[in-house]
Amino acid sequence: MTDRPLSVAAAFRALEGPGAGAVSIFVGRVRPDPGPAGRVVALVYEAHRGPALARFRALARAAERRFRTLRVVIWHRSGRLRVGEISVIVGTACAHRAPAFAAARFLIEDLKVTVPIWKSERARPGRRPRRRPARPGGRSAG
Amino acid sequence: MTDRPLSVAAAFRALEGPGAGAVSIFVGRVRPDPGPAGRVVALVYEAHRGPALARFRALARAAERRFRTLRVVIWHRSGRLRVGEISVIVGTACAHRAPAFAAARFLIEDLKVTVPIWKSERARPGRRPRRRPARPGGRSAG
Amino acid sequence: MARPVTVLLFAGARVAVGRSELRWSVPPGGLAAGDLARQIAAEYPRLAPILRSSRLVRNGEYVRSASETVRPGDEFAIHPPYGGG
Amino acid sequence: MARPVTVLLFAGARVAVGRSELRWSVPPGGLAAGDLARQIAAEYPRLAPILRSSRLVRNGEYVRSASETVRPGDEFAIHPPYGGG
Repeated sequence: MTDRPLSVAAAFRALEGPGAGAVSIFVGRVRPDPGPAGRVVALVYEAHRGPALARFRALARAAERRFRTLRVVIWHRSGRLRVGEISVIVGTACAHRAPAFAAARFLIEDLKVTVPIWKSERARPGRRPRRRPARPGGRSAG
Repeated sequence: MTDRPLSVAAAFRALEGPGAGAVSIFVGRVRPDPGPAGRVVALVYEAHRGPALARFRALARAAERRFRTLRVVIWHRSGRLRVGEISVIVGTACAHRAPAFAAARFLIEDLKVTVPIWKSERARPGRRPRRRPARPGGRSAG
Repeated sequence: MARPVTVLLFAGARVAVGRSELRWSVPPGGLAAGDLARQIAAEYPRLAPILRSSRLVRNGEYVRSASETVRPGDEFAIHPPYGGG
Repeated sequence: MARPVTVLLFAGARVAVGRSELRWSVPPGGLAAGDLARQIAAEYPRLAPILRSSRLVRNGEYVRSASETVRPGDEFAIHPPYGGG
């Protein structure tokens, strides 16, 4: 969990190391979807920080056990993110590509439903902001 | 196809653009696997350039048709690559994460069997080099 | 004097209460987690429907039973369904 | 004088022939792709087993039939199974 912008290049560097023939990185970004309160211009992410970080660590261990990941990145933004900003990066380094893909998919799917993070939308200025925390199918694909 | 080092950051930049809520990037790197001729220290990639590029374009069109990709990257190195160097990057930008993952997986799987690129191993110096072009299950996970 | 419980409210629970954190007094011997949640919802009625789909968390661990005791000084959190990513 | 066919050899085919490119004379009216491949393999016997698992390519397009004509000036390539990635 960080307040600062996430970097794909930094995520890739964090995944480097011997034996990592296959690296899979997934990046979720804020999309300018139309919503009932107007076009989304930002998402605000909040988290229960301690349990969220504990869950990240548990997810990393689960990926290692299930997919033999060599290295894993699970990074999530908190605070207010404008459209186009990166909300989440998950990355996996494995010897082979099939587990690298599977582990990355596992991490992002599990993150969305098991990590105490919530988002609320901020719609186009000029209309009343509308809060929809924890709505499934939110405005970020991540 | 390029002789120059591939950059994950550049691939991500090439995938940016409106509506791309989900980006999936796969990176294949040369692994130092043990082989019958000694530990692999490098791979040499050769390609039939014109048909390879034509096939890349066809793959990009197929991804767009099948997975509604908004943008696609298919980059492959040629020439001699040392262990740890990036041999291939495929990347996809979609509105949602499921097609982004599926399209990236489609691109790398298809690339390996339909694009006229071949690799041969260079083993640890001090032993006779051994050439194993076009062997399935080569020494790069990409 | 007994220390209060720190109650953390997120997302819809935060909106329903109008704050992200409360101090809540509990008896020196503590209070069942389910009773604590009901007490808070009694004071903030908009919280009641959100509680039905939320998980309760005590000191960073999920509450496994509504009868689990929340003690003075504990951190107690209400987690509506998650929406990260 | 008829122009030769440019023959491109990759991977195992390149190793078998010892070169990545050949110039191969064909009659002015051309030669069936299958016959051309057999002629080359007759001169470079180590190529024969590789040809069995290879695809033939004329001017960047897969040869669909061994009887397809390769003409003077064409580019003719032998593609062993691919191994990119």
